[in-house]
Amino acid sequence: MKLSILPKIIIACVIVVFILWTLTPVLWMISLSFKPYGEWRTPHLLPQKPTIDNYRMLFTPQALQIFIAYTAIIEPVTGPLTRSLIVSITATIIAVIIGFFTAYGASRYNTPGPFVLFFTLLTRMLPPATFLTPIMVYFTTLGLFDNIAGLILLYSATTITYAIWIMKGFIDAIPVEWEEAALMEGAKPLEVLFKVVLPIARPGLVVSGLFIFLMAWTELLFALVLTNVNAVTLPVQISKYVTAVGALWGTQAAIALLGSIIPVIIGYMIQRHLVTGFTFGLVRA
Amino acid sequence: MSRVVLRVENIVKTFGKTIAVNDVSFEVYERELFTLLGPSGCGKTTTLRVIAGLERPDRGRVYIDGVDVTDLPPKDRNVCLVFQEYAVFPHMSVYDNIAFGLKAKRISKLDIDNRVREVAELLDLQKVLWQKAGKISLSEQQRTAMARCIVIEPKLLLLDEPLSLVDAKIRERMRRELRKMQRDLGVTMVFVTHDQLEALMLSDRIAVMREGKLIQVGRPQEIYDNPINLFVASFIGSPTMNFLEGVLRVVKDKLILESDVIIELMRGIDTSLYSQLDGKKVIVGFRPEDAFISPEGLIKGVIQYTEIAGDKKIIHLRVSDKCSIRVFVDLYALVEVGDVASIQVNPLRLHIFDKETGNKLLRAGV
Amino acid sequence: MPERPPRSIKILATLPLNILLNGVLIVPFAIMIYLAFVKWSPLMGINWWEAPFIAISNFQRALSDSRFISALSRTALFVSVVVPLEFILGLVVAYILQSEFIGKKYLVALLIYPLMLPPVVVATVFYLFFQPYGPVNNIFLYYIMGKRALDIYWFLDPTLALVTIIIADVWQWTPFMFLILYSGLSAVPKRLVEAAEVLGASKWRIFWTIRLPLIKPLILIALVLRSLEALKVFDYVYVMTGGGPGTATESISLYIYRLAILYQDISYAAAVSIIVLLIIMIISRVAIYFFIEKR
Amino acid sequence: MTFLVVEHMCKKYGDKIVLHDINFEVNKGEILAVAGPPGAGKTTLLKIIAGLLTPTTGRVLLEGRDITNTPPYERNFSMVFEVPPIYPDRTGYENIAFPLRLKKLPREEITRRVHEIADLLGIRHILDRKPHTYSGGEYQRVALARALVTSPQVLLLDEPLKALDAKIREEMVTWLKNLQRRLGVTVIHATHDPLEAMSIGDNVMILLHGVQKQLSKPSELLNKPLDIEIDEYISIPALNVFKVRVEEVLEESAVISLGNLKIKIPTRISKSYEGKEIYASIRPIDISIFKSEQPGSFKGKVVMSQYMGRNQLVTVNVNDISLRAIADKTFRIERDDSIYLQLKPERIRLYDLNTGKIIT
Repeated sequence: MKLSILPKIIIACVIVVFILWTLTPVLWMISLSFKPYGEWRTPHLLPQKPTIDNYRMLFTPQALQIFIAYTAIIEPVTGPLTRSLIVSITATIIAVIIGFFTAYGASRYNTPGPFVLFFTLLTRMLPPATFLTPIMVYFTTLGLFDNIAGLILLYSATTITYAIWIMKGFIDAIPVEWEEAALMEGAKPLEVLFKVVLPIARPGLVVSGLFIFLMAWTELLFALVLTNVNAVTLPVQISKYVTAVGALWGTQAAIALLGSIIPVIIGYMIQRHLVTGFTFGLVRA
Repeated sequence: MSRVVLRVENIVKTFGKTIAVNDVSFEVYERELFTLLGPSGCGKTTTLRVIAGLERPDRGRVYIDGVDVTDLPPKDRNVCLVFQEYAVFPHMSVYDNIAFGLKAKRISKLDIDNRVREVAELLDLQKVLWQKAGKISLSEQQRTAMARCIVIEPKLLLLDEPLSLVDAKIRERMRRELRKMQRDLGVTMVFVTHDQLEALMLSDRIAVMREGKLIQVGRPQEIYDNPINLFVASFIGSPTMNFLEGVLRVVKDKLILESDVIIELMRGIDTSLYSQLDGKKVIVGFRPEDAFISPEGLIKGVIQYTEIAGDKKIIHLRVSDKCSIRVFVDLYALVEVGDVASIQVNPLRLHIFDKETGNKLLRAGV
Repeated sequence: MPERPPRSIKILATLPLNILLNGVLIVPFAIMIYLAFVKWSPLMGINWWEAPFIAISNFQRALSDSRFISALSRTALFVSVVVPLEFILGLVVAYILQSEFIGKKYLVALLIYPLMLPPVVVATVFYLFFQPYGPVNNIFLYYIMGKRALDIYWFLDPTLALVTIIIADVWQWTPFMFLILYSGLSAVPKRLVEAAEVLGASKWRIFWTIRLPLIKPLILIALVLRSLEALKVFDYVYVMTGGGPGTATESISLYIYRLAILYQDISYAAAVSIIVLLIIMIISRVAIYFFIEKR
Repeated sequence: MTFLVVEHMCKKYGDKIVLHDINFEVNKGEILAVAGPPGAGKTTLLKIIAGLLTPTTGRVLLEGRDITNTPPYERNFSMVFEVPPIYPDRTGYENIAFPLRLKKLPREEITRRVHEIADLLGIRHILDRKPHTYSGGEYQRVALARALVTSPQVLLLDEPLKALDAKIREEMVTWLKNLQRRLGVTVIHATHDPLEAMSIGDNVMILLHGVQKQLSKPSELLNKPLDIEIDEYISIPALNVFKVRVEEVLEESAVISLGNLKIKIPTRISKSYEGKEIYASIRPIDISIFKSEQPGSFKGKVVMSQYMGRNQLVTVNVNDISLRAIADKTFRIERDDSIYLQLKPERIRLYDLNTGKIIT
């Protein structure tokens, strides 16, 4: 066996191992979500008698009573699902709009000043837990506790960092000469912003928007703190199922799967820009 | 001529549908500076990359020192390539850049040090030896890239438009230094450029390429004085050769060109030589320096404007609606726009090309 | 562009951001500092702005609170294990995927999907994975250890519980490291690699002397950001082990969550938060200066 | 009254002076070429005239009106940058029509003007194609079309030909000059290539490290560069410069010596220079080469000769001073040949040793 084949084999093995390591957990969860109660503890991978009971149970929680003592999760999953959608979409729109203007100012004139920009980075770098206590007190005082408006405000403020830095990357990529040419051709500064920069930076808006949606959709800690019954979002509902006492394996797998379909789709839509997003535009893929 | 260092045989390379290199063959002799010249996208860089082994040709062979290297990876071909940009490793010092090739060959530390200092001396890089290569000037970067190649004493040094990004003034000095260094070291070089003046100044031989094909190979003087077709004639020489289009007529001992106006080209010609061209659709060409203002000039025209070309002044003459020609005058000559001037063309330097094929029909006096 | 921004642009670029940030984040920040120096809990029946002033006793209590100290040190241990592990794994896979082969694009896409999953979903998956009759015991270990595999209770043994958290984090965030290193390595100008090839350097040597040094700044950014992210660990701990057994896997985030929500000890939670905030700010400031600004 | 005037313009970034005391005038329909190496301040100067930057001191007057602080969108100037503003995702037509759309002109007028300018610039055939399919020359012409379609009062060109192949660049110079003749628009053309500047400009301003060294007609610039820095900058192939001693100053001429060689120069210089060291400069074209001895010629040894098509650049060593001369292309010359150089005395220029100013 020629020596040069050996490294190729090693590489192939490492890749196969890594693929297995990445795929098995989620594949197993998918198969579990289609297994009836009897098969939850059996060792075989694929369900013998596949069923969609687990999913049906999510939408009719009364059926759950026979399994669990604690019934805090009475609500059908459609509630948290729609609330999560509303919160994420609205927060994204607010953050992207404000983020676009701030990014343009930062990119061309570094208007908001280095401290403000560093503060926005800081809000993203520090553990959210350290902000948890005052946010809870402050939002309760304002009457925003257990109210999705509170979550919307909070999420747009905490994710605006992504909007600013990702958009700044896209706007920096636009040569300044293009704006200067428009300025000389009679466009006033605001017209330059909306007629030249906005159309060219539109992909940036889409990418930062989708990225912010991803962040808002997957957030758990603040959602737990700020919601009780009326504003429960999907991640909170998932955590309720999983921490509920009782054998709920199948339904737990089902709701977890439900919660990950949308983010995975969005993730693949902006796959090329994930690096830019996660590193606040410091690293441009 | 001495030993053949590089032989390229019928190289063909395609990228998808476009044929980048179309059946190119040539030889390069030892200690020669051989230039691949042509407009952007004519396949000259692809040919260079095939020689370096960075591109695999679809067909054809590459021989270095008689050895068929077509299937060998770049490092086993004992060649070296200087790129147009990103030529140096920016994060390493100039010293480490130059020593990079030697370290890969496991040569003793002391030996590396001597050879690096010696080449750095030659290319006047001692001052910047310990600076980061990314921080030094563009011309120093190009010299570092060259030093890096020379130090491993390759059989063949390949350069891909190394001077085109350098500023006009420095580029002129670097051309002289490159030629002098090549002569002193006796390194065989294949040089790629789109600048015809650069090719004329640097090369022992030039290969003019266009759309992947090799049009003409020859010494600079030969290519300049005897272009085989319209493309080579117009591409070589600055300012471009004058072209007058029309039908050729031989009247008694005069050679006439019937364009939108009658232009008398030559008198006292040997009719036998030109008779078979009579009535042919042609393009007549002559270089601006091969014509001069003189009272008994045959071609009359009005000066439209003048241009400065380094050592000479160029006057633009409008002969007719379709024909205008450029002629050289002394740098300090006092010529004004609007003057009428008559031009005498040196009969020995009049080129005649076939209008359809563009190929050379005849060069007067040959 | 004109040096000074036109007035309309200046307003648009600063006003909305300030309103949002001040309104939602900076005011609460001030409240937190106030709360840390008073004694208040909702259970006391008075409003938080009427709470009695107790100076720094909250901070003194925190510094002597063993549960707080062990939560902090445990989180630090977690970060110091997880981040290097993810870096090495990410680097190995990034290096391997440098060589071109068909389907590479799809493989990269496949390997990075964990990044997109909500952490609570990943926590659920591994919660189910490490159940006594779950696949880890029932299939993988059963294959190795036979019957005795079923007696391993992952969530009841302090070290094993921490191992499950580490595995979950490594599973989700190794692709983050891989993605950064992979895009960094492939962004190295092709010309530089070709120049090194022509000079006779082997693939391995090119990686060590050209590719890796050129992405050094990138690696530093990735390590700093990943460490800060790992410090936040909450979802895995809250869902998988609930900080258990006992408080063996309680991260600092979970501890603060419990103080504020479970024990409703708001002012003490605020003090603890401020201490954690200061520690991390100092460390991240030093790390950013030392790693990123030095670039 | 002159069309465009710039008075005492200075520009400072922090304490770094980028432009100091720039003064010039441009008549309507003229081309002013601004030549200077990269970093000399050309782009800053153009941007100040365009209104994109405000000068630290000084004024810009258009037909007598002070427009220093008028915003760019009220000046109706146009500028083509080194990075031409062509939106990659829009067709040629869209790119050229963009400024007219900004002015909210009626549809048919936009189409008429775009087609008119496209025909003038010979790019009608590429109007509906996307920019990535354009060649270098076409790219520049679309950028020019966009700048000209608003019929600007002044057209500012910042190194428009820098990115082009040498051959296309040469043709574009002639083409640009032709176009300007037909349109009569006032142009300020910045370039780092002195030959391009002298070919295209009716007047040429030499800008070296932010200082306006000279502003004159190309022919005058060639005959009488004001200091040695300008002389070196504008002459390609490179100028011969050497230190000489002034032996004797006569009525109508002076005698300078270079080592043991003596040359009489027909120029009037002040007596004070007698016996002093000064710089002398001569262009390679003004040195003729002969195989045999000539009156007043020096003996030299050929170091290298570079063939340039229409002539040859020969480097010659004349007792340890290396000189560059131009020989005719038919002149057979080999390395180490001994030849005779004859310098045209009237073409030698003298410069003061420390100020570098020309001595006349």
